[in-house]
Amino acid sequence: MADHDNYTRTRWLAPAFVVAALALLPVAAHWTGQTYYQVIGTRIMVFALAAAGLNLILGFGALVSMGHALYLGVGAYSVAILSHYGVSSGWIHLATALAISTACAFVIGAVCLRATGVAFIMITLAFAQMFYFLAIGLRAFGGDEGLQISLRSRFGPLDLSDATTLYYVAFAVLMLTLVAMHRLVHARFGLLLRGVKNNERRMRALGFPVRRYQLVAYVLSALVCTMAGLLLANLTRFASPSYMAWNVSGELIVLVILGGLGTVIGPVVGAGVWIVLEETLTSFGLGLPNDGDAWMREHWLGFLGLLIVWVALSMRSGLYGSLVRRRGGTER
Amino acid sequence: MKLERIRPTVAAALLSLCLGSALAQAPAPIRIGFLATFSGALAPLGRDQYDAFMLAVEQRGGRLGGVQVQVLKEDDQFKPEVGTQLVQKLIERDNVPIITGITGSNVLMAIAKPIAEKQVFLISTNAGPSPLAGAQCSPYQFVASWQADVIAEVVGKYAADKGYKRVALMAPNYQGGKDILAGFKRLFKGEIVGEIYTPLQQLDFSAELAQVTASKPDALFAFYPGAGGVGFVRQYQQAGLLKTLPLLTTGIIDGTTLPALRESALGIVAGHVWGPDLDNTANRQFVQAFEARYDRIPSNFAAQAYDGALLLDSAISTVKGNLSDKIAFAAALKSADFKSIRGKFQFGRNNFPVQDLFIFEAVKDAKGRMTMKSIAAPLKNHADMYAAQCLMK
Amino acid sequence: MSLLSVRQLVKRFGGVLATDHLDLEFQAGELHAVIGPNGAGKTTLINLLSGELPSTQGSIVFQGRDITQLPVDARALRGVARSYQVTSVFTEFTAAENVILAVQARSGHSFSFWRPVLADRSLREPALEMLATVGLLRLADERVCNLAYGECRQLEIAMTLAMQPKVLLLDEPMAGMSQRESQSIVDLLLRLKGEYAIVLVEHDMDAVFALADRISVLVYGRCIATGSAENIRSSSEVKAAYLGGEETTL
Amino acid sequence: MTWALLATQLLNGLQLGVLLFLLSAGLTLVLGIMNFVNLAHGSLYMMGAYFAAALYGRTESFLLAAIGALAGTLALGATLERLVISKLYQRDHLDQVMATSGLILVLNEVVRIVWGVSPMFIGLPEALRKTVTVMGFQYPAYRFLVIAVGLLMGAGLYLLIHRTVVGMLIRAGASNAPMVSALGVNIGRINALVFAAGAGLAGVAGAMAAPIFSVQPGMGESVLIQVLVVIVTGGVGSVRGAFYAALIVGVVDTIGRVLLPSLLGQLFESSVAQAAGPALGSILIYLMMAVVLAVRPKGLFPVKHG
Repeated sequence: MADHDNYTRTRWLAPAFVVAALALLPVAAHWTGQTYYQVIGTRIMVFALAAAGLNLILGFGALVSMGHALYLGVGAYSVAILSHYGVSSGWIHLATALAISTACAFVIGAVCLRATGVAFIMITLAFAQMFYFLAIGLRAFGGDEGLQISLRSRFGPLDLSDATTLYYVAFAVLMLTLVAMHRLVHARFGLLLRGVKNNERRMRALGFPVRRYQLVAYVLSALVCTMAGLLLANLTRFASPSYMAWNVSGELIVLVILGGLGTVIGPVVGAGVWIVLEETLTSFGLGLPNDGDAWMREHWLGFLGLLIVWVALSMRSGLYGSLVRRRGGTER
Repeated sequence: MKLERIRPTVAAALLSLCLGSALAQAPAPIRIGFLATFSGALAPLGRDQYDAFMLAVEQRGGRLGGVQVQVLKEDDQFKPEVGTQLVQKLIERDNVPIITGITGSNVLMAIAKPIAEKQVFLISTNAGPSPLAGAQCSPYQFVASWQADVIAEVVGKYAADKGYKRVALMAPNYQGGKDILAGFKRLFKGEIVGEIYTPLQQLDFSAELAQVTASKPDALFAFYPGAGGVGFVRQYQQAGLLKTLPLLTTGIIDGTTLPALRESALGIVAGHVWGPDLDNTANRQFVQAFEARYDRIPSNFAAQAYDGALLLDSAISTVKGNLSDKIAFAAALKSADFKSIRGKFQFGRNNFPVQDLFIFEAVKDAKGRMTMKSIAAPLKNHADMYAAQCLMK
Repeated sequence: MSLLSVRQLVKRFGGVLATDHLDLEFQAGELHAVIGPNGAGKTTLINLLSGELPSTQGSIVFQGRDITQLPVDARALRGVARSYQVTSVFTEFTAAENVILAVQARSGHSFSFWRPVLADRSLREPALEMLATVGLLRLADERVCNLAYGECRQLEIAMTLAMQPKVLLLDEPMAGMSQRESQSIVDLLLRLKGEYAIVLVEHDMDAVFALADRISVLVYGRCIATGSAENIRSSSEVKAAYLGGEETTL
Repeated sequence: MTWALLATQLLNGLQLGVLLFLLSAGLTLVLGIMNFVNLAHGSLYMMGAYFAAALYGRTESFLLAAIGALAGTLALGATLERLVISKLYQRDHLDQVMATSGLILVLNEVVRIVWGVSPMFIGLPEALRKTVTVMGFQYPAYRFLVIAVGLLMGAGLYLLIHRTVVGMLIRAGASNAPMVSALGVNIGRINALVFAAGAGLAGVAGAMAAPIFSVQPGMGESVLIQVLVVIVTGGVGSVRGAFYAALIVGVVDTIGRVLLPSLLGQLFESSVAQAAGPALGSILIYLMMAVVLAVRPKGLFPVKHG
């Protein structure tokens, strides 16, 4: 929990560094002619956005949703299906996506919030699975093979089919979300959420209709994930049921924890480290003896797994969390 | 508290690691992106494709068409979005002129367009979905394996020749499955007594098998690639159908699954473009070399990839290693001037092969290993039916 | 008529009758102590009144309105506020934030996503006021996890007060306190007396007899006597009941 | 749809059900007692299958293979509990989800490294390779064995849990863990025992499934989801609940898969049915679970806490 009053120095330095790095990445990429790294950057920010959305209920609200990939999918498919019918207006894409996921999130959230603890994890998972199989069933829209996106979202002059435009749009959206997140956490709503996480029984006794607020939080986080989905679709020019697979939901959780649960900037760090690791491990080259590199590349997922386990065991507050951890109190 | 101190350093280390990889840039002759599925249920396919391709390269001392090649291996994990991501990487970071491999048609469908737009040559050595054979054909994309329908058509023809009257069909419920069953029905004239599509992730088919046998067919035609196939055959055997109901297949019995099936596959019939016993010198040498190198019988996936390598070898040598003239290189590829291990091989107007198709039976070889024995060749110089829709000259 | 009344209230846990057809009246501005041996169902009564336990039978009427079916939060907003026997505060927040939450709950909606709470005078000022009332102002920005036990108890009362309740349900506010600490609570309650109706469950008999306008004695979920400090002190029935029970400073 | 066909489906459902039960029994206790979310349970099932297949390769005996799978997964379970799991009991679910999903990746990779990517073969004794004819319809002998073993193990578990001291402690642990440790019982040892036992059961399930499905990396993941559905539907921590839920899920899944398409086929023209049927079929169990949880958030057979 980022305390309003006493920020340690690192608390300002780390975010500042992250933001600066992201802002300058395309420049560096074009300068070195390595435009591919701009793609990686976009990917990082898209997943950072999704993780940030999840973090709202996971980190601050203590609701473990194992099904948020579902909203990634809603976002992606809204773009894919609309452009399948020749609609390229980003505004329409956005409006549809948000409308649909609001509706879904309200219903699903209302049902899920009846359950608590493990049951909540499972029922969110169940809903995600339903939509996953639904997407596979959508033969008209590619079924399991997914749907290619011919027309990408165009917001007036901003055409997301241009990589750099897409990058900076993603950057802007992410930054706005993070600022909003930061404000929200310290506003009434945020205080309430954190209160529920800290001591739900007391919150009720104080007179808060807890569930209602949790539902709103759930919907908000779903909407952020939907935005991410929309950007993801524009990045990969593709919508696939695998966006909604249960292990994607799991991955999102990992991103949040990896970066630092309940810290505003944490998800960005998590996503960055995760995707960069993916890149590093899959194109591993330290010139290890007798083809060790190839072996590493072959089994990179295993190493990723080991790292995850290690982080889970040794870093209670994730990478960023441990960087800025204050003596004494924890980051949560 | 020791952890306290190392945590930041670890975090820093991770970041520096990737920066390192960013700078890693070796100068290379001809770079070839090899994108295939190396993890998950279809990993064996990708492995065979890669092994065979590399075998061809090794046999030529690391060269194709007399030019040094550097093969960049990438794992699409059978996920289209990962595929597109990796294609961007191969083209934008490693700027490869050629991308080959390609295991899944879902991946191919996702990456075909981005690759064609960048005018990079795409040679699929396995997937061959119908849209790319028809309206979406392109001078930059070649399929060295087969169009999905034909390996089903040949089985349909075989079933007709064999005089089966009533046949039941089973396939997983996705586009590939649909195409295959459609292909079978195209050349099979008899009656279809049942057409069952099982959910994609489903691994237990006993219920459907019971349903099928209830309709008393003369034979069953089934298509289950990868994981499903093994389970399907085991259950077919356990249901006691192996002896009573002839099983015609495609995409189930091949070099990658036979070791896991052993006796339970004996007598099963499969249609394909290639088998280890095809009688031509090129093939004999290939099978021998492959077994010597990897100590297993090559699968058709290996064979197709090997043909793909031979194709590149011939084309590159025709243009003397100069890929900058794309028209010339496309023409060189199209002429397909190489000794295919399938015997005859040429490209149709849609850059899909026109080739003979065979029927194989699963048998034990001299060493007691399971292998495929060709028993018929119902279709000669067969082209897929989508070529007509391709407007490319 | 009385502010809060309980009619034929029953609570069963499996076979056990924790509350046995209880009838009680709590008057406005009166400090009403509920005493009795352990397991008499005192805390159960508080939980039934606050709504954290659903009652098996009977009704609870508050300001002439039946609130038996209302959930905890709804009752709290109507003015039924409680404190817990085991301190229940937000350990990760500052003392101020704790009270602010209570004020916020009272001030209606919490759908404000932008304005920092601590910059919101309409929340901060009443909160600090309350902290002043219980004498914790100096610790306003201290994290609760760093507060002493007694201070946490006081904080909890501050939170309860911040809810601007009509009835205070205090479940052993002095439990586990030092002489000095509990004295400060007694003083506090003396000050609050009259402003609110207070239902006080307490084992410290000195405190009870010092504070209570009226006392009810629970035994095995039944109310065996209600009356002023004097008649309770003299009631033989109560003595009899307590002889079985443990702690007695009668 | 003939009667014989329906009967076959029911048996298939039952067989899937008992497999799911073997998997759920251990995990539901782990969830109930340690309140620990173990996503890697499916990987233990995979390991069981691999141990069995590997042993079969050496011994050509299915019985030995199954026993080996049990022993192997017991040992593996105990080790994992020691090295990783036990350190996470006190953490919140998030760390547990994270760590165990990491374990999934690791175990998959271990399998790939040790046994390669291709599916593995495991054979059956001659007697089990044929079918049995009961009441006019044929059914694979092996599946009868699976059902029998599953039910036997279920009965055994019931006795263990309801008739022994350990079982009493386990039940107590499931309903109120702190109370048990307050009784001076070494809860840690019970945890280790339960976890290892759960792993063992998963291993057996894996071995039983090996001849039916294909033994390969990642085979545990699809199963895991079904198992979680079973556990939550049945009520976390309740072995009895897991048993009934497993059978229900097994039957609903199987019957639904076959019935729905033909049912829809009669309602709409077949192309729609062909498309919607299977999709609906595969959603069915999740739908069921969602409904159950919406009505009874604690599952069908909730464990009484207190």
